[in-house]
Amino acid sequence: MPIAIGTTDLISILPIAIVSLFGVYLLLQSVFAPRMNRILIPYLGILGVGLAVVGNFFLIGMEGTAFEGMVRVDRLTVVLNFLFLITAALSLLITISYHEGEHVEFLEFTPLVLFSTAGMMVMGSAESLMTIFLGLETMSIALYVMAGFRRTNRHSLEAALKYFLLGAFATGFLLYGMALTYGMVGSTNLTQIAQYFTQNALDVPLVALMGLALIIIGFGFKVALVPFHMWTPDVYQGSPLPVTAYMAVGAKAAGFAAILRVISLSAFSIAFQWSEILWVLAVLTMTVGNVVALVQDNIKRMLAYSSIAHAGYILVGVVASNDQTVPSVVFYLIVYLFMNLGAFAVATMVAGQNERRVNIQYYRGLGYTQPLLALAMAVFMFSLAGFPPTAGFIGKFYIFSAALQSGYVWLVILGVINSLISVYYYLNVVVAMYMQQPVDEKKIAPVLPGVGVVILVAVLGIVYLGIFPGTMLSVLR
Amino acid sequence: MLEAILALIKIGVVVFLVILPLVMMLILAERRVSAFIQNRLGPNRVGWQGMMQPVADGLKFLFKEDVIPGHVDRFLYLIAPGIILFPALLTFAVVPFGDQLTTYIGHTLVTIRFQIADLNVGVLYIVAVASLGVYGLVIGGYSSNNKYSMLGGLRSSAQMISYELPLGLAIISVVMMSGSLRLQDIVVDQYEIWNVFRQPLGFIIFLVASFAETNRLPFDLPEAEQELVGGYHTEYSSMKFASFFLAEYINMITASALITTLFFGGWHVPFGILEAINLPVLWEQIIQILAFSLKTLFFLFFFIWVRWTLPRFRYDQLMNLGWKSMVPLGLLNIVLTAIGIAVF
Amino acid sequence: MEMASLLNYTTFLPLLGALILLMIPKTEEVLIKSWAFFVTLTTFLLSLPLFHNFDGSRSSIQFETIKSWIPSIGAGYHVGLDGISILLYLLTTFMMPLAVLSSWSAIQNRVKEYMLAMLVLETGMLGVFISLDLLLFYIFWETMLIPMYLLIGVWGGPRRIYAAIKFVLYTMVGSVLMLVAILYLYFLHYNFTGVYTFDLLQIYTIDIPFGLQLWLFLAFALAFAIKVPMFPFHTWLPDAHVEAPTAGSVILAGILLKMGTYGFLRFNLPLFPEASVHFAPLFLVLAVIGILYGAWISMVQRDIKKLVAYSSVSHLGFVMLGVFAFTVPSMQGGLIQMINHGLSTGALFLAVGMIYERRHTREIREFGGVTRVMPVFATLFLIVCLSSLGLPGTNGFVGEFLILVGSFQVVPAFAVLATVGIIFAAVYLLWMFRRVMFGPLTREENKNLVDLNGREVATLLPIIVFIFWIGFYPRTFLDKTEATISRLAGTMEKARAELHLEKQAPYWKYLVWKGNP
Amino acid sequence: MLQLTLFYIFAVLAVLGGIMVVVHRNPIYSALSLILTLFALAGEYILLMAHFIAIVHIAVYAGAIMVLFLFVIMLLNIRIEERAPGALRYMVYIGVPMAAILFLQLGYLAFKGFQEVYVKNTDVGTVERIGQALFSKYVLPFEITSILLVVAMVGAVYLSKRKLEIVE
Repeated sequence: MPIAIGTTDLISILPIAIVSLFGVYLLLQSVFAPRMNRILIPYLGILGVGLAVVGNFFLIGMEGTAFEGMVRVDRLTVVLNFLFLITAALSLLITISYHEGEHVEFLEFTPLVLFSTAGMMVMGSAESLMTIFLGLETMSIALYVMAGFRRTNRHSLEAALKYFLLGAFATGFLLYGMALTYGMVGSTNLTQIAQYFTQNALDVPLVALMGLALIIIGFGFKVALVPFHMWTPDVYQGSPLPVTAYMAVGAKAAGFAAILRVISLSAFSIAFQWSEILWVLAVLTMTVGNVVALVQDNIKRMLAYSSIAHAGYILVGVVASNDQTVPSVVFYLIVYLFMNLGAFAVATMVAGQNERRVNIQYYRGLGYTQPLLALAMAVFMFSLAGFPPTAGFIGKFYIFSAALQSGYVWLVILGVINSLISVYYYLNVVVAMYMQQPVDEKKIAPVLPGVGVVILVAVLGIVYLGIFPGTMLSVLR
Repeated sequence: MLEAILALIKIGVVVFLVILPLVMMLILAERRVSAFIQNRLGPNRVGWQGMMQPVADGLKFLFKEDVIPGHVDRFLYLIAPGIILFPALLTFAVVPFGDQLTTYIGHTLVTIRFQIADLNVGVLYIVAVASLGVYGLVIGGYSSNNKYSMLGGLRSSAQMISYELPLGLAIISVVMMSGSLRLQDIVVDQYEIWNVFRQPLGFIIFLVASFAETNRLPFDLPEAEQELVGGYHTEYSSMKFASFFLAEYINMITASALITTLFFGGWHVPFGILEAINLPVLWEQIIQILAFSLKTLFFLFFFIWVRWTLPRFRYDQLMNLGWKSMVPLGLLNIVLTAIGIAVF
Repeated sequence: MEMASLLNYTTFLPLLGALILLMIPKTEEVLIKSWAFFVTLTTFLLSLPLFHNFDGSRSSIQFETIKSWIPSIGAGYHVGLDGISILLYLLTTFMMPLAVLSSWSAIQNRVKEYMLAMLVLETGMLGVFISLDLLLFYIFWETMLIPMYLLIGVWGGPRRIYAAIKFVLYTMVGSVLMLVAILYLYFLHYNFTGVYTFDLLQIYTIDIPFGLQLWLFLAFALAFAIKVPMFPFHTWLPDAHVEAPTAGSVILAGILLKMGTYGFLRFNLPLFPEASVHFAPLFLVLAVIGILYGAWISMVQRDIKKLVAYSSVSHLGFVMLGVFAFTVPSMQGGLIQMINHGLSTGALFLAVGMIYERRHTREIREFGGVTRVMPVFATLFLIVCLSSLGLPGTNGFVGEFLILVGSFQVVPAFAVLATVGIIFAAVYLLWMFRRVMFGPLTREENKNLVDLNGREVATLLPIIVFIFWIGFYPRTFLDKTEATISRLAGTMEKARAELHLEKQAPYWKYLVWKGNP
Repeated sequence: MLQLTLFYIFAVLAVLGGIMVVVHRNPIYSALSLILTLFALAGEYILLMAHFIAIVHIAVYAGAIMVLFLFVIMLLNIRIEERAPGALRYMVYIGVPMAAILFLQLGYLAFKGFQEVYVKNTDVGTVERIGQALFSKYVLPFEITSILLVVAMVGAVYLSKRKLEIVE
C-alpha cells in the first residue's frame, strides 16, 4: 500500500504544520545557535503563528476531509484555527511583558505554546475520535508543563501536578468513552458515528450512550464544567498569568470545539438523549461558578470561577442543539477570547514582580493611577458581565437566543439570572478601580508594549464585535 | 504434535546441552583468560587444564549453606534469582543457529528449523524480553534490604533503561536493511555481505549497548565490587548467588549470539567457502552451525577480553555516554541508513 | 437638513463630543466643562427643529431611519419619534445642559471622567427613546446603566458604592427577564410570519395569544416597574438619589425614571393590549399605593433630598395611574406629567444641590430662615415647589388634572384616592419649605450663606419658564401627542372589548404555562 | 477451547494483579502486581493474534515504564505506604461499593452489547499491517503522536532541570 498524501491533504493541515515546525525549529535553534538572545524567541514564536495565520487563509473555502478521514476542513475549522492562533499570539505577547522574579524561560515556553496550539487546531479540525484525542493530549501535556513553569513557586508546581493528575484522570474517562463508542460504531470516524446515530436514533444501544456520557465527562473536565471543575481555581491561581490566560481561553475553546464536533454535530440525531443531561450540567456550572466567584478576593481565582460560569453559558448553546448552536458557541468563544485575554493581560500588569499583587484590593484606585489600564479593565469586566454595547452582551444574547429557539425557556431564565449574579463580582473590580482609594502607594510599572498591544486588540475586538457583530455572525452562519 | 515434540527437543538440546555446559566453560574461560592477560596461570589443577574446575565450583555452590539474612523481604528475596534466569534463557528462543533442514522423519516430510521458535516479530521479542532482565536485579537489590544492594538495583535499572534505547535504535537500522523482523530473514539477508560492513556504526552501538545490558565491564556498575561489595547480589549465597552468576553468563551468550546474528551473518560461512566445496545438505547444516558457534565463541572471548583490559566507567560518564552519544548516534545511524536505502 | 438624519446626528452628537473630550488634557478643567456644556447645548438646539417639524396630527412614526445592522439575526437600526417619545426626547436634550451647568462647581475632582460619563449617558438615554428595534432598545437601555452607575459610584455620597450596586442590580433584575421576553417575541414573530426580526413595528402586528401575553407582559412590566419605580420595587430609588451627585439625581429623576413609564407606553400597552387590560387593576392599585405611600414617607423625611426622592415615587404613581386608565386624557396627562416631573423634580434636585454645595448638609433641621439671606433662591425654590405640588397655573396642575379627569371616567375610586395624594404633596412640600426657608435664622452657619450666582439662576430659570409655559399653554405640547395617544387609547379600547369576551374563563387559567413558541 | 481456557486464565491473572496493586501496602508489591497484570494482558493480545501489540506492550510497559516506577519507588525509599489520615480512610467504604457498581454496570453493558463480537481479521495485528496502516491511513495521527512525544519530553526535561539559569 503506497503512501498517498495529496496536496489537499497537506494544505488542510497547513497551519498545524507551520506551527509545529516552528516549535521544532525553535527547539533546534537553541542547540545550533546557543548564543542567540533569548528574548527574541517569543517574537520568533509570534512570527511562526503569523505565518500560520497566513497559511490558514489557504484553507478558506475548502470543504471536506483529508488524510483518509482524519481531519475535516470546513468553515468551523478555519474560524477555530484563527481563534487558536490569535490566542497563541496574544498569550506570547503577554509573556514577553511578564516580569517575574524568576524569569520565564522562553526557550522552552515558546515551543510549548506552539505545540499546544497545534494540538488545539488538531482538535478543532478533527474528523476522527483518534485525532481529537491526540490533539487533546498534545494540548494538555504542554499545558500541564506550562502550569508549572514557575518552578521555584510552590503553587505553580502544585498547579501543574494537580492539573496533570486530574487531567490524566479525565483522559481515562474520555478514552473509555471513545473505546465504547468505537466498539459500537466500528469506526472512529465522526461522519460514520453520525450515520450510526442517525440509523439507530430510535433505539440507541446503551453502550453507545455510555460512551457518549464518558466522552462528555472527559471534555467536561477540560472545559471545567461543574462537577468536573475542581482543578480550575487552583490551577488558574498557581499557573503563571500568561499561562492562565492561554489555558483559560485556548483550552476552553479547544474543549468546546471538540464538544461541537463530537456531541453537537456527530450525535446530533440523538440530541434528545443528551441535551437533558447537559441542561443540568449547564445550570450547575453557571450557578456554582457565579456563586462561588462572589466571594473571591483573588483576581485569578475570581476569573477562574468566572471561566467556569462562562463554560456554563457556552454549554447552554450546546444544549440548544439546533442550527444556531455552532455559530453561537463559536461567536461566544471568540468574544471570550478577547475579554479574558484582555483581563489577564491587565492582571499581569498589575500583578508585578512575583505575582504579588493579585488580590483585588490592589486594583483600588487604579482608575486614577493608571487610567487607560483601568478603562480597559472596566471594558473587560463589563463585557464579561454581559453589558451592552460590549461583545459580551451579543455573545450571551446569541447563545440564549439559540437556546430559546429550541424552547429552553427556563434554561434561559436561569442563565440570565446567573449573569445577573455575575454582575456583582465583575463590578467589584470596577468599584475597586474607580470608587476606592489605593491601598499602597506603590506605583504599577508602566504598561509594556507587549501587553499594551494585547489590551488594545482586546478592547477593539470587544467594542467592534459589540457594536457591529453583523459581519462576524454572517461569517459564522 | 510433531512440531511440539521438536520444539521440546530443541529446547532441551539448547538449554541443557549447549547453554549450561557453555556457561560452565565460560566461567573457566574467564578465569583462564584473565590469568593469561595478567600473565599468570589460573586454575589448571582440577582435571585436564582445569577443565573440571567449573564442576567443582558448581558442587561447592550446591553444598554451601543457604543463608537467608533475617532482614530481607523474604518473598522477593526468594524469587529474584528465579526471575533473573528467565529472560536470560528466553531470549535465546528466537536466535537461529542454523539454516532450516527439510528431511524425512519416518515417512513425513519435516522442516527442521535450527531455531527454537520462529517468531515473525523476533527482533521485537528480543527487545521485549531483554528489557525484563532488569527485574531480577532490581528485585534482588531491593529485597536484600541492604544499602549496597539497593544502590546496585537502582543503578542497574537506570543503566538498563538508558542503554535499551541505543540497543533498539541499532536493531532498527538492521531491520531497515532486511525489511523483516524475523531473525532468520535477517540472517538470510546477510548472505552477500554481513551487516557489520553495511552497518558499522550500528554494530558499534549495539556492541556497547550489549555490554551495558549484560552489566559487564566497563559497565558493571551495579555490581562493582570495590564500591558496592557486589551490588545487588551482596546478600545472596549458595545456589541463589550462583543463579545470578549463571544469568550473567547466559546473557553474555545471548548477546554474543545476537551480535553474530544481527551483524556477522549468523550461520553464514564467509567467503562462499560452502558453495565452493559441494557438500551434502546435512554436512552443510552442521558446518553452518559450527560457523555460528565459532562466531559466538569469538564474541564471548571478546567479552572476557574487554573485561580484563578496560577500567570501569564512572556513573555520570555512563549516563552521559548513553544519552548524549549513543542515542544521538543511533538516531543518526537510522537517518543514514534510510538515506542509504533510498539512494541504492 | 433632513429631519431623520438630524435625529441621528442629535442622538450621537454627545458621543462624538465625548470622543473629542477624550483628547482634551485632564488639567484643562474649564475647557472640559465648557466643551461638555457646548455639546449638550448644541444637542438641545439641534433637537428644537425636530420638535418644530413634528406633526402632532399624525400617529405614525416620524423621522424614521431603517438600516440593517446585524442582518444575520434580523436586528436593524430602526429609529424614529412619535407622539410618545418626542416630548421625552426634548426633555432629555433640555435637561442635559442644565445638569452640566449644575455640576460646574459641585464636581471638583475627576472632571474629565465625569463629563465623559454625562455625554455617554446622554446618547444612551436619547437612544432609548428613539429605538424602534427591540434589540437596539435593549442595548441602549443597558448601556446607559454603565455611566449612571459610575456617576453614582464615583462622584456620589458616603454610601455611594452600596447605592450604585443596588441601582445596577435592581435595574438588571428586571431587564434580564425583559431580554428573555424580547427573544421570545422574536421567535414568536418568526413562528407567525417566518421572518426573523426585532423590529418593533413588525412585532406590533402579530396577534399574541392571551396566555402568552400574560407572561410576556409580566417580564416587560418587571423591568419597567423597577425603573419607574412602582411601589414594591422602589427601594433602590432613595439610596440612589441620596448618594448621587446633584446632576446625577437630576438625570435620574428627570429622565431615567421616565424610561419605565415610557416603556409601558411603548411596549407593554401596544404589544400586549389584552394583558395590559387584564393586569390594569393590579397596576392601578400599585399606582395609588405608590402615590399615597410615597407621599406619607416624604412627610417624615429629615433629609431634603430623600424627601424629594420619595416624592418621585408619589409623582410617578400618578403617571402610572394615568397610563393604566387607558383614556385619552389620562394617558396624555400621564405623558405631560412625565415631563412635569422631569422639570419640577429636576429643579428641586438642582435647588437642593445648590444649598448642599453651600452648607454640605441636607438635613432640614440644619436650616431655617434661609429666605433672609437667599431671597432669590427662596423665590425660585418656592415656584418649583408649587409646580411640584400641582398649583394651578403651573405645569403640575395640568398633568395631574388630566390624569384625574381621565381616570375618573373609568376608575373613580382610584382617582379620588389619588387626589388625597395631591393634598399630601402640598403638605410635605410646603412644610419642608416652611422649615427651611422661614422662621428665625437660628444657625450661625446659615447667616453667611451667599445667594445664587448668575450661573445657578441660569440653571433654574429655563426650567421655570417651561413650568409656566406648560402651566398656562399646554397645547403646544399636548398637540404633539394627541394623535399617537388617541390611537393607543383606541387599541386599548378594542382590547378591553375583546377581553370582556374571554373573561369568562377563570383568571388563573391563563397563567398556566402553554409551552414553547 | 484451549483459547477460551487461556483467555480465562489470563483474565483472572489480570484482575488478580489489578486487585493486588490496590490492596498491597508495599508499593514494590503493587508495582510487581501491575507487571503481572501487564503480562496477562499481553497474553490476551496474543490470543487475539495481535502479536505486535503484545510484544510492544511488554517492551514498553513492563520493560520500561514499570522499571522506572520501581526505580522511583526505590529512589524515594518508600517502604510501606502510610495509612491515609482521617476522613480519607473511610473513602474505602465509598470507593469499593462505587467500583462494584461500576463493574456491575459495565458487565451488564458488555453482556448486553457485545454479544456478537468476534475477531474479524486475524492478520490485523501483524507488523506489516500495522506498519502499512501507520504510514497510510493513520499517517497524520502518527505524526501528531510524534509531536505529542516531543512536547512530553520537552516538558519533562524542563520540569526536572536542576539549576535555574540566570539570564542578565
